Amino acid sequence: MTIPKPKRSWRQIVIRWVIAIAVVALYVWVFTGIDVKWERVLSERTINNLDRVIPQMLSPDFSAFGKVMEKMMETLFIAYTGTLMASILAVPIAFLAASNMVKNRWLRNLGSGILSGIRTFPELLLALIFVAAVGPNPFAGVLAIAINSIGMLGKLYAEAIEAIEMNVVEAMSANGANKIQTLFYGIIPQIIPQFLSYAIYRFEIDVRASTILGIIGAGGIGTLITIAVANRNWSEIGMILLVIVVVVVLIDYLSAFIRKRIV
Amino acid sequence: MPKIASVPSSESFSGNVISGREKKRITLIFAVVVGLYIWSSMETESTITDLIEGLPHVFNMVGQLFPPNWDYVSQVWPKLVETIQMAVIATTIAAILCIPVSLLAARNVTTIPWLYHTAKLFLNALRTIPDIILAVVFVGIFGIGVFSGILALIIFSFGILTKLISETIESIDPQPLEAIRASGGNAIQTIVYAVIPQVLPQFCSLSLYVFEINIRASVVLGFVGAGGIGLLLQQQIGFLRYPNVMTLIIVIFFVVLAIEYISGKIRERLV
Amino acid sequence: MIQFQDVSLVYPNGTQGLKNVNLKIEEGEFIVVVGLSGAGKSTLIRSINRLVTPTDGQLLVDGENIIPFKGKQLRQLRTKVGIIFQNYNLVKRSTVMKNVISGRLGHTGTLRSVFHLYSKEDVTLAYESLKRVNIEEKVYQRADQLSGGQQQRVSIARVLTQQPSIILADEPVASLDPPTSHQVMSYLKKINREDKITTLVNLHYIDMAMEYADRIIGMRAGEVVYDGPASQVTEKTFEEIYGRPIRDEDKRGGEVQHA
Amino acid sequence: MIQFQDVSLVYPNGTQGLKNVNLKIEEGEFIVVVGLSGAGKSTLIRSINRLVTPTDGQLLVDGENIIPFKGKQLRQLRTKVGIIFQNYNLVKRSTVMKNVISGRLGHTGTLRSVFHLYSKEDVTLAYESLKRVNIEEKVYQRADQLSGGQQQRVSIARVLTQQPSIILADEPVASLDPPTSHQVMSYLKKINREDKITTLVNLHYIDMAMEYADRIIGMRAGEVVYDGPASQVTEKTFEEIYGRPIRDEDKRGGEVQHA
Amino acid sequence: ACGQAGGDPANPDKLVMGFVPSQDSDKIADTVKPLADKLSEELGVEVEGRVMTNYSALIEAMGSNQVHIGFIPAFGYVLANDKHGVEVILKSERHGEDTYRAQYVVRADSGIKSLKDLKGKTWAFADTNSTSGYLFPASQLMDEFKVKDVQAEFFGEAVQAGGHDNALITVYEGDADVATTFEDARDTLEQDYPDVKKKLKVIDYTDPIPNDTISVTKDLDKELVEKIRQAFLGFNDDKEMVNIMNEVYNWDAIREAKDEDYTIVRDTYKKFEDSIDIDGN
Ligand SMILES: Nc1ncnc2c1ncn2[C@@H]1O[C@H](COP(=O)(O)OP(=O)(O)OP(=O)(O)O)[C@@H](O)[C@H]1O
Ligand SMILES: Nc1ncnc2c1ncn2[C@@H]1O[C@H](COP(=O)(O)OP(=O)(O)OP(=O)(O)O)[C@@H](O)[C@H]1O
Ligand SMILES: [Mg+2]
Ligand SMILES: [Mg+2]
Repeated sequence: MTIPKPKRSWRQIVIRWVIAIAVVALYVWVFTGIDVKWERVLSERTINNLDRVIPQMLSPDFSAFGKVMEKMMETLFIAYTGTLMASILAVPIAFLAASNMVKNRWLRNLGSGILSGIRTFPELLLALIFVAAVGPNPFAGVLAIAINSIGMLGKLYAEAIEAIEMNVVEAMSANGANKIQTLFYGIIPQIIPQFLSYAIYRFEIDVRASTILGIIGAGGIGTLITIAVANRNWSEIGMILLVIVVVVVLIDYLSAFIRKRIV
Repeated sequence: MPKIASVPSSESFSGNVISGREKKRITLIFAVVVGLYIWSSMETESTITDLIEGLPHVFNMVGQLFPPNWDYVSQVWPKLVETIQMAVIATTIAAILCIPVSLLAARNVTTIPWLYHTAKLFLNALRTIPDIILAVVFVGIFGIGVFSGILALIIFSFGILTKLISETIESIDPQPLEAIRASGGNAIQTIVYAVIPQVLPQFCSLSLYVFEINIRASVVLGFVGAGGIGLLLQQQIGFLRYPNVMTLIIVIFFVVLAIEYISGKIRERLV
Repeated sequence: MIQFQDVSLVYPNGTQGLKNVNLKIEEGEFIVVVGLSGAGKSTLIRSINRLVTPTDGQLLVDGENIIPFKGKQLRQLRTKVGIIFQNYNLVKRSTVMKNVISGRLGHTGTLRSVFHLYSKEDVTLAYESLKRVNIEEKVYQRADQLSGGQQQRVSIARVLTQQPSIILADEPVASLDPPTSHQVMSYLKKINREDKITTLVNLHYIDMAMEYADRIIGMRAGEVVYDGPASQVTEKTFEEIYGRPIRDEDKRGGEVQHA
Repeated sequence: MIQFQDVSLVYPNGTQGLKNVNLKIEEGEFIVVVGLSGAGKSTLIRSINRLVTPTDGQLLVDGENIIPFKGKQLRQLRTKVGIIFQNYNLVKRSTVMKNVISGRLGHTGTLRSVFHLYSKEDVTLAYESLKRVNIEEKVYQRADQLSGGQQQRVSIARVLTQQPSIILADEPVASLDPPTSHQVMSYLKKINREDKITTLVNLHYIDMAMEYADRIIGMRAGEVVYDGPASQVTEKTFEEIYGRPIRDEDKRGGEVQHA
Repeated sequence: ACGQAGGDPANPDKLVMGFVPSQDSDKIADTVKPLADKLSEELGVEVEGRVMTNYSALIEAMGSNQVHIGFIPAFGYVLANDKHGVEVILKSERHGEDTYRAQYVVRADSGIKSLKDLKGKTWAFADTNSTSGYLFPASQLMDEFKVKDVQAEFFGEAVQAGGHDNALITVYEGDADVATTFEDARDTLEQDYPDVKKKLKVIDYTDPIPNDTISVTKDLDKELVEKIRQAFLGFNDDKEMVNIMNEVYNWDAIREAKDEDYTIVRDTYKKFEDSIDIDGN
């Protein structure tokens, strides 16, 4: 018996080869171009360094616990305030960027343009700008986090809005509901769980992100990290790491718990 | 913690649109969220008036970013190439490593509870480490240079990717798995025939998403001598040369845009 | 009363959805529209509450031509005309009550509805409607926890809460199994009788059409090709409407009781 | 031959899925299991290829008690017993061929299967199986591009490729419309006759059960309450099985041709 | 500048003091609280201290009068003065000096003896914004060997290491031949690398570099500025404060300073204005 061979057009075959060659070329370019000093990486010094750094990191400096914890709390506050602000501010932009909400292509491109623009803006530069605007305090960090998070949250929100069941929206307008009523009865109930769960997810990311802001005086644990690094104080870095890991893992479990209950 | 969702029983009709229980629940959640917000904005000295007064400075600073200094692009090029190369390597390795581990961390594939929980905990802990600490530690061990940067990116993106992929695996349709098992397939066959086809498109698009994150993360790495375009960013901010900074931002923006475009194309083909 | 006067509808892509349709539907009638897939059944039904807009002719609802309606007038028309969809179109994550009360949106101010400030009567009405389709015990359950038939009953309750003078139903039983289909059709029929609400239902299956309809309208390629009382309908009629002999699969039941 | 000897199954949460079931099923029989929802039909069927594990008694397949089976032995058992599911359980994004050939996994080494190195015979067998359910022209299409009935046929082809000596089918037609249901049942029946494969099918609808079964097993609350040839079954029997008078909705067709 | 959070830019309700720990110090503090408290006590105004590890934000915050008193390294001060008219009032004294030097460090066994031996070698430095790590040594080499671009024309290769310690380690481990750091950055490393002083030797020093500044915004009331100056100078006589300054910031005393003291830094920076964009690799 003859089994028909899968049909592939010439076009498909050519596309396949082009992709394959492109991928191979990419990797050749990457691996020949990158300048890794293997003889250094694989040298005895690496082992000496491992010996020097790791044991110290693994014996965290508990005397620093108080100050690390204090800064960690500040980091948490920054992340919470910033994320909450962002999760609200992102909503209107997300609606603007969702293809099933805004029919005008230019408006929509504006919406998604704003979002990708924000996402590329380095958070450190944002923090710098806000330190200049409101002074070197945690509020500058809050603002930097808030703006930075809008980019990602807005994008995720917009995707969630695009995925809603539009026939429900149709049913609402078939009832004689106006636009605002349709929003509250047809759209919001559909998107709320995702929005909440994205906001919580983003909160976790922001806790990590706000650890960096301290570098330029915008509050949080970043100052401690940079100073400990400059002082080569590995055991304090160990302590900082321990606090971050434990606190964030706890938040993680808490938020997984909350998320499970709302979705 | 408020007990949020409970199985709504056929609660008797209260004459209201919203049942008494739901009303209490919503009020409680609202109170907690707002209460926490008030507390944390006091702790962080967040006052709107400060922001409003500071706005002219925001505009002033943003204004200084323009016009970007296009002459600077030529000097950005080598570091940009390095950044992209670092990100490609890191993403590739992270994507490969992520396959077995995300299977371990997926509840519906790894049915041994302790193994699954250990994998999950390990990943959760790994993901919490800020990229800057990773970079610092690797620079401390392997010296400055791209190798340390790549390692930091691998660990960083491995954590994110594995979480996303294992969640994707957990949400696949369980029925084909049962069917393969029922026709005598072993664990590996079940993965190859029922799990992988279902997660392949997401695997690709999430990997590209992580690639994009890696490009952005290397901005931070530059601060500790771990290579990449971040080095330039830090330099130019240090000299307060904002038009050059803007040039860097625009370059990164276009790279990210290009990745988004490519990943859109790939998704279209795969889904 | 609904009157189609030479109504045509051409979709933007050029498809002729309706072609010179002339119909007169009296108050309280129970009409079933049948026809092959693509015949224009949905288009006919949906033009009555202007989910689609005819491109030609006049469509009178209670004596007014609704084709030029816009904004407020349109919302008022829709308040008067309830529609039931094939996929129920409930907000899955909202409670049954919230879904049903949304039938009153057209009668309620925006602010009041956003804050759920409904009058006692509205809430009672919603609950009564649930009772009429025997699903009142699920009032605070989420819609996604109900079975298909139950969801369709909730969507009927939503329409009842709207207190429309016309009910449209676009293949209300297509996603249901046969027993549940009959149940849902019975509820529709019951409401039609009790409240004298003009009812138009699209159906695919001819046996159901014959069982429930007072009057049957047959469509083919956008045109009304049959219009008459259900009692006069024969297999022949359907063969005309379908343009081919009746097959088993044209009946909801398929081949039954062979054994 | 399959033999249930005093088999009971209690789910971890305490639900009694099977209760002292005693059955003897000969080679080549076509058996339909009927019963209300929750009666234990699925539990009965699924215990035969050990997707669930009885907690008591002996279950002999070809003379061997399969209850203590594990690992390799279990996979061998499953290679011999094919199962068809209500929702087809195909890998939607894989091609029909890949889905069908996965029926051979139990016969193929892990490495070979991972790299899709199937013998010529296996591939031919898969294609033959597709032909037997008349769907060979879709061989390289993706499963999600097929209709429900076609998907169910693919899943039958998958089981055929497995060359089992027993086929189980857990409500294979519940998600299908009546005409397609009959088609699928006919294929199962045909295969049962041609290959003499013992076949056990769960059904909800009594009319179909009577049409296709050689023998009918009725279940209620985990117990076998009826067991006899289909020809001897009457309405009375069903009333016994269901514990209440037969209603129209117990038949796939529902009430037909009243008009 | 317009209305500020602290009220009037000349007489703010609360003085904010921004502190950038000098990269050129072998120990970096993470708090300025004792200093701020003491100052507040002396001035009768609330004083808040903030530590930043990067001076760019401090300069901008002083430009917008969000920070009034800044502890800025020499090069940062020059930028701040150029851009926002920030004025230096005091400077620090370490080891009895109000200046320090940058040093050239090579491996003891490398055979490199003087600056001219460095030609074509690999150079490691902290970063291009560092006064002692980059600006001064590069300027010295430019003058001495008449080159315009040290990285391209004098050295064979250059490595931006991210910190003075990293620059030294790079040389210690043989990945570079010479590191330029503040004097004597090797102390930082002694704990991790006990033999660092044996293995690495200093071959030369640069001209003196003025120490870190205490600067104020240009809008601050002159009388208030004078009070601040006196308050800080008063710390020199306060044993407790001297201890704090020494322990935490490595300062022995505080001295008066004028903008002219920093002319040398400004001139050095001017030399780089066009070429500094060269990347550090
Ligand atoms: N939005 C639209 N744009 C263009 N053509 C459409 C649109 N909606 C329907 N049509 C076309 O108009 C014709 C009538 O469609 P309609 O949906 O009214 O048919 P129907 O009788 O309801 O069919 P079915 O039984 O499949 O629901 C069909 O040819 C259909 O393809
Ligand atoms: N995994 C399980 N855990 C606990 N109880 C179960 C489980 N699966 C089924 N049951 C219970 O066992 C009983 C028998 O279930 P089974 O699925 O065999 O019924 P069925 O006859 O197939 O019903 P249906 O027609 O609804 O499919 C039911 O009461 C059911 O709730
Ligand atoms: Mg239709
Ligand atoms: Mg079942």
